[in-house]
This record gives sequence, structure tokens and C-alpha cells, in this order.
Amino acid sequence: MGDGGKKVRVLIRPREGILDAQGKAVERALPALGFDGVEQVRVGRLVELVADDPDRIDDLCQKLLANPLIEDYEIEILDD
Amino acid sequence: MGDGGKKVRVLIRPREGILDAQGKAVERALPALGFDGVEQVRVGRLVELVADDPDRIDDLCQKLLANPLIEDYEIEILDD
Amino acid sequence: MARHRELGLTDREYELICDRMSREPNGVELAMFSLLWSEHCGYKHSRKLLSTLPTEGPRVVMGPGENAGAVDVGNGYSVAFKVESHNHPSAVEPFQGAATGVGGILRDVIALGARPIAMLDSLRFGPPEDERTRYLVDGVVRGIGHYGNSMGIPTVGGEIEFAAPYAQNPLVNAMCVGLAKTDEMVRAAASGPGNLVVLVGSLTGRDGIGGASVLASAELGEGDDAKRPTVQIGDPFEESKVLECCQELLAEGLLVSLQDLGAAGLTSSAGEMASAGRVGIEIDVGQVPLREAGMEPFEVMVSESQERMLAIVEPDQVDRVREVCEKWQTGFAVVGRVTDSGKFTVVADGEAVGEMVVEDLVDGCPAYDLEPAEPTEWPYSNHPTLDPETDPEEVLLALLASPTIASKQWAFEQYDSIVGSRTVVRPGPADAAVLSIPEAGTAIAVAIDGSGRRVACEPWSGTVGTVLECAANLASVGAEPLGVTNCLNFGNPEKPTIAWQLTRSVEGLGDACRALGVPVVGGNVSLYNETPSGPIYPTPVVGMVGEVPDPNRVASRPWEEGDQVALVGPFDPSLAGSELASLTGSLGPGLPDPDLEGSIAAIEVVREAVRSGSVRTAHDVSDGGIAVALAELAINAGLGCDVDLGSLIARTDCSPEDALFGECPGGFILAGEHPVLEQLGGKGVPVEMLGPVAGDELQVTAGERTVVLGLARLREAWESLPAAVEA
Amino acid sequence: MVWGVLQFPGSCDERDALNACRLAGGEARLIWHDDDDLGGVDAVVVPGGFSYGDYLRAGSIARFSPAMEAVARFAADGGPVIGICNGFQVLCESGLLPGALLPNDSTRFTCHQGELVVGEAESPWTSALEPGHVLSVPVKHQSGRFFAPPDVLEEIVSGGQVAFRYSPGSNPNGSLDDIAGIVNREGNVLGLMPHPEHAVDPLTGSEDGLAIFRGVIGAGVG
Ligand SMILES: Nc1ncnc2c1ncn2[C@@H]1O[C@H](COP(=O)(O)OP(=O)(O)O)[C@@H](O)[C@H]1O
Ligand SMILES: [Mg+2]
Repeated sequence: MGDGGKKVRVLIRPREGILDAQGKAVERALPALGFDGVEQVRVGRLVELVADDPDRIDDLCQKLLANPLIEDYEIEILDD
Repeated sequence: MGDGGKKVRVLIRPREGILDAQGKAVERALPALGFDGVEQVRVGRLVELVADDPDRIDDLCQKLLANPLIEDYEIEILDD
Repeated sequence: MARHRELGLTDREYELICDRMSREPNGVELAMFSLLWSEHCGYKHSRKLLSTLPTEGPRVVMGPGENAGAVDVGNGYSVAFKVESHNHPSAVEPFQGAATGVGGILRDVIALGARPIAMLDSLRFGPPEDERTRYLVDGVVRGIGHYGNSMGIPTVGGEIEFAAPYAQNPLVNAMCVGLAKTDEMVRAAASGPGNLVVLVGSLTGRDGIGGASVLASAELGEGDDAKRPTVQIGDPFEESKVLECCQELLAEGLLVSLQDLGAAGLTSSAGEMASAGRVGIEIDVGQVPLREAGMEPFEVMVSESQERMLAIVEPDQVDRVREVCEKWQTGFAVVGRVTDSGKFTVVADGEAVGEMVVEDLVDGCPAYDLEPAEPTEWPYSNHPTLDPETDPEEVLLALLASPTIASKQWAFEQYDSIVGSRTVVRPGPADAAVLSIPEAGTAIAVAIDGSGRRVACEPWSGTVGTVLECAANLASVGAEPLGVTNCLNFGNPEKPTIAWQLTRSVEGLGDACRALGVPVVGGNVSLYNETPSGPIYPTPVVGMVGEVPDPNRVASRPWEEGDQVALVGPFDPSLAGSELASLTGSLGPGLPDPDLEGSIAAIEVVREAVRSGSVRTAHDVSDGGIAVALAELAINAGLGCDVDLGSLIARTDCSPEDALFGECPGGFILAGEHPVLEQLGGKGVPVEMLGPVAGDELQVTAGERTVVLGLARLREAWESLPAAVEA
Repeated sequence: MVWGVLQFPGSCDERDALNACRLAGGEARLIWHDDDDLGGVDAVVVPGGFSYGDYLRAGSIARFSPAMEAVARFAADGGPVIGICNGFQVLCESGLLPGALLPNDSTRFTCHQGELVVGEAESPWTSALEPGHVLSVPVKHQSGRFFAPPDVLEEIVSGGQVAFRYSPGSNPNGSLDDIAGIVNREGNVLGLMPHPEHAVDPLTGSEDGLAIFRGVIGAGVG
């Protein structure tokens, strides 16, 4: 890999309207731990990588990292 | 919950030095998918929530969202 | 001198090492010695006791000393099995601790060249009211499921108990059972100087470097966080590739020998292979593929990174071995060679950075005599949760709801129990799992048992009872024991009272196995299970594999309307050491002596009855006594019964409470046709007809006491575990 | 009749699937994921397990294998394909079947003997079964919650693509409309979460699953 590799962060979330079982499980656990006032918990995936060509990451998300039927994704290109 | 709820984003990653089995498996699969030039893949979790008191989220991360023994986390408080 | 102490070696041991080496060991050598001379690898405090166990029998193919024991099941096939603990890692990180525990014991069986066909687990936790306990239970159960399910190995049985002494120190014991063609099994002995040492599987990181990290502490400055040892993470995907890869390598005859990497990593696996083969071995740390940069030679040598195996390969086979590893997308590296020096040499950058005589390193650790002393008082606290005056119906409901007795469906439904298509009897109402082995034209039954509570009351009787219970569980599905494995979970053996528990318990284990005529073919020892709040209950966990000639006849059907219920065996119940005594806070020292001969006679009668196919249901009486055993059978069948324990009371002269809730080895509840059960009498084993299966209530009369409870209420109590552990 | 059973790194149920195929009738062989040639088999099984560890998303990596590309061509030519559990996930990920499989609503793995009700789908796989017929088949998975966006779901249901439903009240994972298995529009590709390959012998619980494999033979394939 060249030195030109850029750090890329991909945030993947369950799509709006789809039951997020993990998020719900977190919400259920909150009161017992004394955390009131926390709501709308959504649990997704975080993928971080270094890419020579960050422009191709959108394609990678479509094909592999996210399933557009059930997930939204957001790509952040981080400056070094 | 009051209207004062703030959107909070928590990025959870496998700690440095800890085996990231998912990241490794994904990285290994990439060349076969035609994605060369992608490296250092790390797969973590993304938790987003709305909190009345964002100062308590660190505590929540320690207790529930992350396992500090094997994971690092980063809290971002998003402006609305 | 201080460093060796920080690493757990005594001054005397350190001197012995210097003596043997004729010099002081350097850092690499000290790290390696400290691990192989630890209790975990060196069995310092248990070796002498273990040598008293019966280990021979006509069916034994491999006994203690190998990665796992193995017994012949006929037609050229053997069953390999072993139980191992992962208590401490699970207390720290329950999910990964339990997962890597499963991964570790799988590798011991894989190392024999066997394909794992089943897992069992024996778990102990504190009371579920405690938030930490619930966290541990959730993590451990998920961790076991994660690893076994992902590997495609069915988890077919196990047990979970809850008691205060385990609150800070949970137990996670995992047992793996594997199947191999007997003549294709491999031993772990390195041989053939000039042969190569090949590391297969995962990369090596700083996982679980444990005490040895003390060695690096001088160099660990601020900001050197990355150098700190890390928790071991399990990667079942990698292990499944390693399994398939090893199976293929062995099938092609490419390996001289094979060994897993477990505790103490390369040090113990390479050392033990060299020791077993009476050869020398050289490891070049520079050839070990690393996950992290800048690892010190000692770190490479002691790393406990998971999913790695070590193989000895003849030089002209190496290319083919590499190809097979590549096919399975798993790691391959030649990391050393077998020598005729008799030494374990560690090389870095072309220079020897450590050199020890293999025998000193691997077998030189002294074995200590224990100094047992019987405790003068009950060393555990009792927390009453039930008033001793409670009426028997409420007692029964409380027992059924006790997490130790309540249905564990919540847990075992999270485990794949059927993958592999061998599981004839799944986890559930039956006492043992049954697996078919069509290759060998037979079937086996497997069970795992432990009763820390009773062993705490009296280690010899309690351990005899544990072995008998395991054998009884096998008998309930018509199985005859072929071999035993065990894991000895105890506190600090340097304390006289713990030494007494350990000594008496191992005597009980040996006595019971000798009486049953079944050899101990392997096991594991986990000592120092203590926290500032005290030691755990002494918990020998016994795993058994038995033979089932006809898997169609396992008496695992629910009882039916019109069946008769019988009590079979010399059952002589007492509340001493019972679950009820635990609930009422009245546990204390002492158990009645078990009737070893009589219990074995009953086991044989029941086994034959089950094998004849004439008995519908067989269930041994254990925690909670007869009332609980009957309730479990009634719940399972959705059918009640109307029984009278008068004949038991008359025979044993026990109290009604003893008859209902008392425990002891040697009791079975059988159900089937009246005449069939009646015929079981007259074989020197007590058989008492208790009454008919009928209705939707459990009705039990014991002297002036009666229990009448509807099935719905019984079921509600018995199915209360999810609510308790998920609260 | 020659059956091909795919094998990925991390597959678990491939040997059970081979066994089921042989019991149903015919010869059965493994197809390595790296092979882009199915070797002239008459029907393909994409078995259960944890291909690539189920990392990222169940089935997400396996779908890119050369063997799956060959399966896509085979399916496009009308060849019968069954994806069981992880195989169902792979078929959805690769677009051979509509919808997706989400983590169970309990977030836990579940394993139990389940009841499957045969749906309306017309397919060689269900040709030996009457709609409404109930099969006893093991259910075991962690991500079996069938999901499709409303319009797609509507198409699946009204288009007669539902092959199996969990019996009323026994939905183990939160699947929409109790869906346990679906077929593609043409009916030759079936995906289901429960495990018919583990229900081929009364000794181990049930032999109800054999009817699914035999259906293909009965439909005159191969
Ligand atoms: N309690 C025991 N009973 C019988 N054999 C035992 C016991 N504990 C250990 N062993 C035997 O001692 C040997 C070393 O055990 P262990 O260090 O656990 O092996 P490994 O390093 O392969 O996991 C094994 O052969 C094991 O079966
Ligand atoms: Mg071993």
C-alpha cells in the first residue's frame, strides 16, 4: 500500500423502521443500572480502514459492508 | 424525557493489541472481491442514543455499552 | 531474586532451577520455567494424589498424560474426551473466558486427531440476585454458545448450579467429546531429529501473558500500554478452519505428531512434545507470525493466543502441509526443528536466547506433599432463604424455583444441540445425552456432574456420590460407563483444610471409580479458587462416557396414563447436604456414608431394565429428593401421579421430610407397566411400588405429610430461571 | 440424481446435508467455495453454519465466492437450489432471494424442535407437500428474523412465494408474517431458516425433512 492510504470511517446503522433488537436490549437493561433519561438507542457497526482510493469505499459499502435493504451507511474520510 | 435530550454517538472499537477477528476476516476477503488497496480493517460497534445528561454516558459505556477490558470507546456529543 | 517470586516460584524452586542449570536463568528462561513449574502446568500440589487414580481398563486407548483420554467403542473407532476449567478468565471477562474455554478443550481433542462431536459444560455461579452474577451468567452462556455453535459442535449436556461461595469465583468447566479412527490417532510426542516444527493457525499476540508480564514491567514505562498483556479473544471461525485443516493433514498422513497450544503457549506445547519424545527442540521466535510488532522473545514463547496448533512434520512433507493450510486459509509457519540435544533452545536473530534441558523444564518441577487437616468448623456461610417450618407444598415450589434445580432450558436452548445429526437424546428431561455413532455401529451416552455443596459437607462421600450420580445418569439411558474424566476445582491447597478436602475427594473419586470398574482417562486440576470472601465449595466435576448398544432403547419417553411409578435402589434419604438444607441455611459438616455396593447394584439393575426396552421412563433422584424428581417427570409428561412413600419410610425409618426432600446416591424413579417393574425386585436391590401415573396433579403422601399440587403451579416454579437471571 | 453441497470456510452442516441428500436418493458431493464449476450436479444445497464466521453480517462474505457465482448461473437456468439457515442468508445477500435475515429479536441463538407449516409456494422443493401440512423440523439460528420492505413483502405473500411459516404462536425470531422460508418467483430457489437436513431420521427426532429433498427428485429433476 502506498503512503497515500487515507483513514476512512464507515458508520452503519439499522434502517429507520426496522426493529433494532440490540438497541432494544440495551434500552431494557438501562433502568436496572440506574440510567433513566436515555432513549432511542440504536446499535450499529463501525468499520474503520485505510484505503488507497477512498472513492471506492462507497462501492465497498454497497457490496459488502452494509446491506442497503436493512442498513444505512455514512462514510467519513478522516484527515490524518 | 425532556426536550433537552442530546444526541450522543459512541464509537466502540477492539482495543489495540486485541484480536479483531471480524476485521481480519473482512480484510482477508477483500482482494477476492476486487478491493485491493484496503488495509487495517477494524470492525467495531456504533451506538447512538439520546440522553438527558450526556455526562453520564461515560459511566454507561463503562458499565454496559463497552467492555473496557477489550474495547476502547469514544463519545461524541452531536449538536442538533 | 525478587522476580522469581513475582512469577510465583518459591526461593527453593528458584534454587533448584539454578542448580539444574548450573547458573541463574535469564529472563526468557525464567519466564518459561515459572509457567511450566506453575500449579497449572506442573501439578505441584496434585500430582501425587492423581497418581492414585485407577487409569487402566480393557477399553482404554489413551490415558492421563495425553491431551485427552480415549476409549475404544468398537469397529476401529475410539471416543476421546476431556474436561477442562476456564474459571479465572471467565470471572474477568465471561463471554470471552467461556468461549476460549470451549476453544481450548476442543483443541485438546483435535490434537488427538479426533473430530469433536459434542460439548458439555458444568457451570457454577453465585446467587442470581446479584447483578454481577447475572452479568456473568449471561456472558458465560452466550460465550459457550458462540464458540460451540459457530464451530458446528453440538452442546448436548451440562449443569448449572448457584451458591454463594461461587459469587466471586464462578466455575466454567467444559468437556469435549471427539470421535476418531483408533489407528489414525496421534500422540503428542515429537520425534525424529531434523523434523520441522510447524505452527498452524492464528497469529501470535500478547494475549494472556499473565504473570510473565512482570518480567517486562521494568521496561513498561508510561504510555507503553500496548505492551500490557491482553485478554484472550476466541475466534471460532479460525478454529473451525484449523480443525478441518488438521483433519485433512492427518488424513493425508502428513504429520508426525500434533499438539494444541493452551496455557503457557509455545513453551508448554513444544516442551511437552519434546519431553514426550525424549528429544530436543529449537524454536526460532523470529519465525513466529506475530499480530503485534515489537514482541519480546519471552512474550512470543509464553503468549496464549488462541486457535494455534503445533505439528511435527518431516522436511519433505512441508510443502504439502503448507498447501493444505493455504487451502483452509489458516496460518502456516515453520518455527523450529527437532534436535537430538535434549534441550529446549529458543533462538532470536540467529542467537540462542534461552537454553534449558527439556527434562528440567517440563518434568523437573517438584511435587509437594499436602498437609491436610480436617476443618474444625463449617467454613462456609449459610444464608437461609426459606423458613424451616414452611409446609411441604411451599417447600417443593421453593425447591423447583431454586436456580440450581429450576429448568435450564433458558441456557441450553442457546446451544446448538443437534448439529452433526448424532444427537438421539438432547438436553432436557433426560439425565444424559445420547449420541449415535453409526460408524462403529453403536451409540454413547455422556454426562457431567458435580456437587460442591455435598462435597463441602463431606469430601469423600460427596465425591463418591458425584461419581455415582454420573453413572446413574448414564444408567437412566441404558449406558455402561467406559471412562471418566474429571476437573478438580478447589481452593488453595497450601491451606490444610483445603488440602484435606482435596485429598479426601480424590480418594473418593478413586474408590468410586474402582468400585464401578471404570478408569479415569484424563482430567484437569484448577486450584486456588479463592477470593477474600473465602474458598469455593470443593467441586470435583466428573464427566463420563458410556456405551449404549441400542440407541432406540434409552427410556427417555415421558410416562403415560396407567403407568406405575417405582423407586429402585438402596435410597436412604437424609436432609444433610441437601438443597433444602441449603435453602434453610442449615448446611453443615457430615453426610451419611453412601452405600457404594448397593448403589452400583441398582445402577446395573436399572441399566439392564432400560436396555431391555421395557421401561418407559428412568430418572435418578438427586437435588431436591424424590418430590423434585417426581415433579420433573410430571412436568415433562404433562401428567401427574398419585404416590405414597410409605414403603420407603418403612424400609429406611426416615422422616416424612427426609422421604420427600432428602438426598443420597442410589435412588431411581422408574415408570412403566406394573408387572415389568415388579419383576425388577428380587435382584438384591430394593424396589418399591409408589403408585400410578394419573391426572393433572402431583400427589405425594409421606406419612402424615401430603403434597398436592397442580402441574401448572409446578411448571411455573420450575420455569422461573429466565426471570431470575434476566431480571 | 447428483446433489452438490457447497462448502465454505466456517460451514457446519455440510456433512449433515450430504447425508440427507443421500438418504433422499442419489449421489451427493461437496463443492468447494473456490470452485466456479458445479461439475454438472442436478441440485445445489447451500448448507448451514457460520461461513466466514458470520462476521460483518451472516452470509455477506460467502456470497462473493466463485461457487456462488456458479450457483447464480445455475439458478438462472432453472436449476433447483436450496439454502438452509446460513445458506438462506447467503441467498438473500446475493440477491437470489428477496429480503434479508436480521438478528433474532431475542438477540440470542435459539435451538429447538420447531413446527413448520407448508405455504402456498409452487416449487419442486415443496412438490411432495400439501399447503397447510405441518412438519417437525429443528430450528437453530441467531439471525433468522426475515425482513422485507412492505412492498417486497406484499409481493412475496401475494405472489405465492411463501414456502414455510412457523406454526401460529411459535415464531422464534420476530420474522415478518411468521415467514420461515421463501422461494424466488420462478420457484426453483428455496431458502429457509429451519433445518430439514437434520430431520431425516426418527432416531434423532424426525424424518419430516426428507420430503423436501425428495420433492426435487419427484419433480423429475436430474
Ligand atoms: N484430575 C485429573 N485426573 C486425571 N488426569 C488428569 C487430571 N488432571 C490432569 N490430568 C492429566 O494430566 C495431563 C496434563 O493435563 P493438562 O495440563 O490439562 O493438559 P493440556 O496441557 O493438554 O491441556 C493430561 O493428560 C490430563 O488428562
Ligand atoms: Mg493439550
